Amino acid sequence: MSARPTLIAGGVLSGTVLALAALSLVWVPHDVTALNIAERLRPPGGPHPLGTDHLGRDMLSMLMVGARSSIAVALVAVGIGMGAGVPLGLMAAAGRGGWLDEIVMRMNDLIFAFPALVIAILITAILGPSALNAILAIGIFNIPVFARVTRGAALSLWTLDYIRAAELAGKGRARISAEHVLPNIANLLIVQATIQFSLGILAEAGLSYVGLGAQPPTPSWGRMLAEAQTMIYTAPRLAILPGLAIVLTVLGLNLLGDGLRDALDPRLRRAAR
Amino acid sequence: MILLRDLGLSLHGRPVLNGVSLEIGRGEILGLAGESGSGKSMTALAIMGLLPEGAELRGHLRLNGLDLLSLSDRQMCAIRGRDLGMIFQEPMTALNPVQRIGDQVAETLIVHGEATRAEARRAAARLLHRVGLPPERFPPTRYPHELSGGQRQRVCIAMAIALRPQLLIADEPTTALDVTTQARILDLLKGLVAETGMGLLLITHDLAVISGVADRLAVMRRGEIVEEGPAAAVLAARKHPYTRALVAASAHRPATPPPLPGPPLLEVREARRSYPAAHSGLFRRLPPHRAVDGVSFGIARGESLGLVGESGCGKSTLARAVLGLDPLQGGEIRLDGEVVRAGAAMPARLRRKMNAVFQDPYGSFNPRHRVARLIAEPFHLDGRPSDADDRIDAALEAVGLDPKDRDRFIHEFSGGQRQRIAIARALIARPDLIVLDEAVSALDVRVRAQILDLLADLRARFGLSYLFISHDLSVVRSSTERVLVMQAGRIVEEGATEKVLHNPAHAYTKALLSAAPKLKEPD
Amino acid sequence: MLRYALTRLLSLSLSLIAASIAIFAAIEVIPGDPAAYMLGLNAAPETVAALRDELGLSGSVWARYLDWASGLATGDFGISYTYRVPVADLVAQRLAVSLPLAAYALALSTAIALPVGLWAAARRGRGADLGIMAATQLGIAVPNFWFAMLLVLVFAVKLRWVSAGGFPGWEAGLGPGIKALTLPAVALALPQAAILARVMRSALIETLGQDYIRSARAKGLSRAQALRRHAFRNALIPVLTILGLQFSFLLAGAIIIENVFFLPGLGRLIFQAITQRDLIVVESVVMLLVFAVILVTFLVDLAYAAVDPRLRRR
Amino acid sequence: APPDAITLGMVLEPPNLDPTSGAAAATDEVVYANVFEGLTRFAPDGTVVPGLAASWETNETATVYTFHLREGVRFHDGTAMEADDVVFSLDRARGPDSTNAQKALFDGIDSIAATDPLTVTVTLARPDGAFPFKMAWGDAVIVAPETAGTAATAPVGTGPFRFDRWVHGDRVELVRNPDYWGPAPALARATFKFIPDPNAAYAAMMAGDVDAFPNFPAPETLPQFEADPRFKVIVGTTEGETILAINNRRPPLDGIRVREAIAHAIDRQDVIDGAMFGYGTPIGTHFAPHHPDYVDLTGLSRHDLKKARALLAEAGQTDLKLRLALPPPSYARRGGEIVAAELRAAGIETEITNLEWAQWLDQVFKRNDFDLTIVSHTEPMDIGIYARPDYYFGYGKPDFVALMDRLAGATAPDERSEILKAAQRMIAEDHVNVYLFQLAKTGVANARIEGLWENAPTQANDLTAVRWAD
Ligand SMILES: Nc1ncnc2c1ncn2[C@@H]1O[C@H](COP(=O)(O)OP(=O)(O)OP(=O)(O)O)[C@@H](O)[C@H]1O
Ligand SMILES: Nc1ncnc2c1ncn2[C@@H]1O[C@H](COP(=O)(O)OP(=O)(O)OP(=O)(O)O)[C@@H](O)[C@H]1O
Ligand SMILES: [Mg+2]
Ligand SMILES: [Mg+2]
Repeated sequence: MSARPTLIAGGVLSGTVLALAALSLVWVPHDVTALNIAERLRPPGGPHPLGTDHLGRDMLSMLMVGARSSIAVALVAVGIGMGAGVPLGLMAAAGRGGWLDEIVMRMNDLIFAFPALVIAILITAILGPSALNAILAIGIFNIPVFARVTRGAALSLWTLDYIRAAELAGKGRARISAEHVLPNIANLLIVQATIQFSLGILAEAGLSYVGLGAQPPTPSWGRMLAEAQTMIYTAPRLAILPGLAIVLTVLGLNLLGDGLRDALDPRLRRAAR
Repeated sequence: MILLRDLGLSLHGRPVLNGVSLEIGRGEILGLAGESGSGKSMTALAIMGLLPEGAELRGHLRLNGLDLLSLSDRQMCAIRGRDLGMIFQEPMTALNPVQRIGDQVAETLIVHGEATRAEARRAAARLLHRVGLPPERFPPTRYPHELSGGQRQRVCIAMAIALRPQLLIADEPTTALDVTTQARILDLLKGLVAETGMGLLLITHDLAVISGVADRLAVMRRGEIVEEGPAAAVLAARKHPYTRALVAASAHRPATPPPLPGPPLLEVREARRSYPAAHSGLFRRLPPHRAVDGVSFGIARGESLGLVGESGCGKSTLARAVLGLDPLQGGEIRLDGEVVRAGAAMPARLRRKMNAVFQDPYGSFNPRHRVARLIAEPFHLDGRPSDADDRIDAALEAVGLDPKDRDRFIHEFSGGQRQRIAIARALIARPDLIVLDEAVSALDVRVRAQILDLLADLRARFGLSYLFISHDLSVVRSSTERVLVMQAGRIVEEGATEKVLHNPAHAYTKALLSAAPKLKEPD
Repeated sequence: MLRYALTRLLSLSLSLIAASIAIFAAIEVIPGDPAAYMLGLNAAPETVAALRDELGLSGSVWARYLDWASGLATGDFGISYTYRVPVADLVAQRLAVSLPLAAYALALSTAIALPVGLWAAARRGRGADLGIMAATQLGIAVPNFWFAMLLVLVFAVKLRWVSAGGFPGWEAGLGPGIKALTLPAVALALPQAAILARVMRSALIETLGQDYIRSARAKGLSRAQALRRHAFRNALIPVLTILGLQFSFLLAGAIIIENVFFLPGLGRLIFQAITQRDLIVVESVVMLLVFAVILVTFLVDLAYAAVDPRLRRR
Repeated sequence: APPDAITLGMVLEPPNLDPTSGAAAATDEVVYANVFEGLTRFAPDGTVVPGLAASWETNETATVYTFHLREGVRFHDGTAMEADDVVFSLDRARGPDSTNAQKALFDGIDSIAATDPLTVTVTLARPDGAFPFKMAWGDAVIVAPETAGTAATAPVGTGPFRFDRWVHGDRVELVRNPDYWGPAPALARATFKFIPDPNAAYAAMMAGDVDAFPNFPAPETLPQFEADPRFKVIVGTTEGETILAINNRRPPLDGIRVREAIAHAIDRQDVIDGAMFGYGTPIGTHFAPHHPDYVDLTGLSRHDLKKARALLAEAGQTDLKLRLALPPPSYARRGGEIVAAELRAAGIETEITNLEWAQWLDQVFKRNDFDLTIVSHTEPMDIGIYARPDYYFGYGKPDFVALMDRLAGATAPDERSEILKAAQRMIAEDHVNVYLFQLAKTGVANARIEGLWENAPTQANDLTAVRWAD
């Protein structure tokens, strides 16, 4: 399969969403914190290209600002996962077969063993619901994912002769991990990051849906969806628009990940030429 | 019987074969030689109709007059395995790891509807016996991973000959195997041809192998057949300059400077290392596997010491211990009088005195770094010297590369050039000892000759010492003064290379020597 | 092997102990009190204290932990604070829904994904493959609660083929039980099937590039035969890994789907127990889930060995 | 023949089925008047009528009540219900180990005596004209000593329905009690099905899985049901005063001007329209509008942004920042968003925190760590909470306490009415809390079902009169 169309479609989709989210930092059509009950449930048109919601807020603005929280949550969660998971994975691979490896991997298994949503609910019960806690909950579950991917890829690199050469040059494990291992698994990690990013957006939606994510008045796609679900019969637009936003963004990120994987995989690259 | 006429092939638009014409008769063995990448495997795959995606094939290809190129895939399926059999280059991966060997052999019979399942099983057992895997010792219920490389190659042969094909193609059937196993496989193939009268296309880049087996020889270069004729005649006459170059390269002997006087540089005493054994059965645990078992030897300054032995005898394990990469479990290694210990315990002073060149010229470089950075890696220990750049240029020149190459990436070099860069890296911090672990095995004959020359030259100029590990006796003969013969973790014979290789004392050395194919020198 | 089994068992029980401490500690720091929750806005503090005593909530942390942990070890899960029935009974009731649901969804997703993955791999790069891959991308991108709502709307509200949710209980018969679980299982299975089909396809494509496939072709097998007889089994390892993860997810992660279909499943039990601060239920159920996941991982390991003889020794 | 079984939808599952322990409204919604009965009971219109006591009388000062029990009443286990059981039940509820959530109902009791098997005499410490009203609560039902301990899981009462079984997390089933003392109910079997998700509730109604949903959780979908001839929508009143509670202890909220400013900043109708889709009655004080003694005081806190700003400026609170804690119900979550936006318009910034009930109880109710919160007080006639200085919003003004003391002793209807009106006025003028609206009871039912309560004087689904029309 040629990598190009996937990459372009994915890039355009996720780029648009990112751009809209970025734009919302400086400008939105209407203030999303100002309610206007009299203007509620207006159909699309006029000053509101996508209409208004049940509290009279502009849907387009809500979606733009909502993108921001969805993206922020997913992004920071991926950041946490990578920030902790990658070093752990590198360490485990560097000490392969040793006690460190064993401890890191068992801890990973343990995190994996906890049902993610339950832990998210528990964290929320302890710390109260907020976007920050959603980030924490999603982030924690990204750690073992990145640790595993990193360790797996790093282990195969550790068998290569250039690592031997670096050892012969007197370099320590940490240095070798940073200098030789990490750059060579970066592709894989980038691809994994796009996947986790899209999963993060879905997870944020799920958490917000059960009331654990971003808190009002900050709009978030998941919460918009949750609040609109019972209005799907009277004003289906309210539930369909945020749902569509989630689907398109996740789709875009997945396509981007797929495209990147193909574009970055030397075997596939050669075949495509 | 099989006839190739003006066969042309391009892969994704890039020409790979160009006007290849060949012919093989019944009971005939045709050797196809040529350096790496010359198109030998593609010729074989073209005959089988198993070319990779993006291939475009032109010309004529006939089996007993039947035009193979006009057949549909379904029709080809009926011919493959029945009339055409093939053994692939890499025995370690050619078998399905999750299927029993007996079933894999039997499948050939079942697919072609030649036997019921039960009959096929019995036939498979007979076939395996025939290729030297008697059911008492190697039951057909084994899985591939329970066999050695040579044994797997035999399974592949059994698979390929199950229906007595008219033509058997063997693509480098022995490159991955050590000399003794190689000899057994070649004998087996020769026997089969004599017995069944099939034709055999034997592909290899090793002229010595061909000279011992093939009736006729075709030499291939850049997708073209440059010379063809009776094997002995072609090798003797060497009409085409390329053939001449190939033969010369495989018999190449660099000049060897004498070692320097003085105390030994490296001393190894009673070195021992074992690996924990696999579990066998439910509760029993086998005794640990002794990979290196009480090895002692020394290397003088300026000396090149060979280490030979078949695959798995412990050579690499020993090399890693010498380099201080893996710990020993017993004995001692001293370099310049100081004890070598693995891990961080090794002082920088000592670490600097050694370096190594490994087998795989691609895998030994980080693909993301430029040559200058790759070569400069050993500077890590003492910090980068002020004249680092000059020294990088000098090292590149020393191995016959252009200093301008310093900004290129490793994938932009050929295998031989890469191996030179590896040597440059090993040299740059001016070590006293370089360990060469199968440093030339992956290279084709011509490049190999260049590298051997370079190593000899560097030794003469800088007074380096080498520990030269190889399972290729001809290489060891041409570039070492002294040689150690290793078998199952022990040194069984030691002495001057000429003496040991001409007049072996130990039975194992004798077996190794007699198994090694030799290319006869023309008078 | 015995030693291997023993060390494995030891690490397993250490994991469980670590998990039990983690859970207990987490629950200790949750603000909120089951007694206060149960007694509501008008209760006097003494009444709350009386209920706390009655529920056994006033002992020291350690005493309560040991009490609970030793109970778990002997199979005694304690008594629910709010429901006042043994936790084991509650869990058994819920498992009777969650376990069949997870198995049903898993079976559905496997039954869809494996053939689809196989089909797409065999037509790699062609239109059918591209179409299937696009569909799987979409399947992954659609949030499953959204999809579930849609299913209810179409099949329960509009067509009225099935009820909108709820579970009649197995005593109502196998047929009605399965019928009630069908929509939820479909809602759970489709996204999983999309993931699984992708994994299956890429694993197959990976194995199709292996040398032994070429060997098989050299024997005279057609492309399809080689795919079925040689590639399929070799591609199963990554598929098994994903299946293992999915089962664990389905068992506890179906909360949202259980909500949409108001099924009395394990996920909702935990959710409700957390809101009502029925902490002993939370603790015990989470422990049970951790145990189940560890068990599934172990079973998946066994399955690996069944598929791949190279993994049998060790 | 018309069907004789019904399935009712409920949002919350009761934690247990013992109404004498625990405050869960869901418990009463299943068992009140169906399984358990008290001496008196609430009629659908909220008046107190005879229950297990066929009649009662009181002395002049309203300190001694004599209840005459009905004859031939049996518990579901077959044992007779007699005066001893009443004594046991009331003593149990007020005892030191009692876990009764409304223990205050029994505070005034001095002693209880079984005069004969069918007569019970209750002596009160203080005069209390409202004692029969208190005995009508679900928390005051009569249980038998042998079965009281297991009421949580296997309730045994005297009502027209017997407990059949409980599939935890899913439903509770009741069956007709053939030995009921009163008129036999039309229904042979009733199932209470628990559906927390509003969307699922809608689907279940539409798909016919549920016959009635007396407290339907998604008011936004009611027009759909109204338009559909298969259904009828029942809109009634509840005892739920929904308020924006203010922490009167905490500066600057202890100042009446700031509270008044907050009150003027809020547009009740916006909250009702936005959060409840128009269902709900605006209130200006803590009192149910359908009560005859209700005084409409909404004028005291009319929506007036200018006034709100002026009051804030006067109080020197021009950049006030407050926290708004919201429990889970949608009136609070949706209403909270609107309240926050309206306060912002008046120059008060609010930070919303969503809390679970358990957290709300701990943080807001117990530790009083809050500025503002939205909650509905669903107990009937609960203005008395303003007399408790330790109550979470912390009012307890001495004048008000005195008023309530007078009320307790008053038996004359006129006097009671006058006191209640004064109390309403006092808390409204002090702007103790912002009184938003009276929660409506919005129910949906199959159009052929008759006899469901329209209003909710207490939280109950009384099934005695429910029947399918032919
Ligand atoms: N799958 C492929 N796609 C594109 N080019 C290929 C592919 N396989 C081989 N080639 C190219 O075809 C040419 C001939 O390759 P071939 O495998 O026939 O060489 P060979 O003579 O067998 O070499 P060796 O001795 O290394 O096996 C080489 O230049 C190689 O790079
Ligand atoms: N990490 C390891 N664990 C267990 N056994 C090992 C390990 N590494 C090597 N061995 C075993 O030790 C023996 C010696 O291995 P070594 O790599 O030294 O062989 P070698 O002589 O270099 O062979 P080759 O020529 O194939 O490279 C072999 O039997 C091998 O299977
Ligand atoms: Mg080849
Ligand atoms: Mg080796």
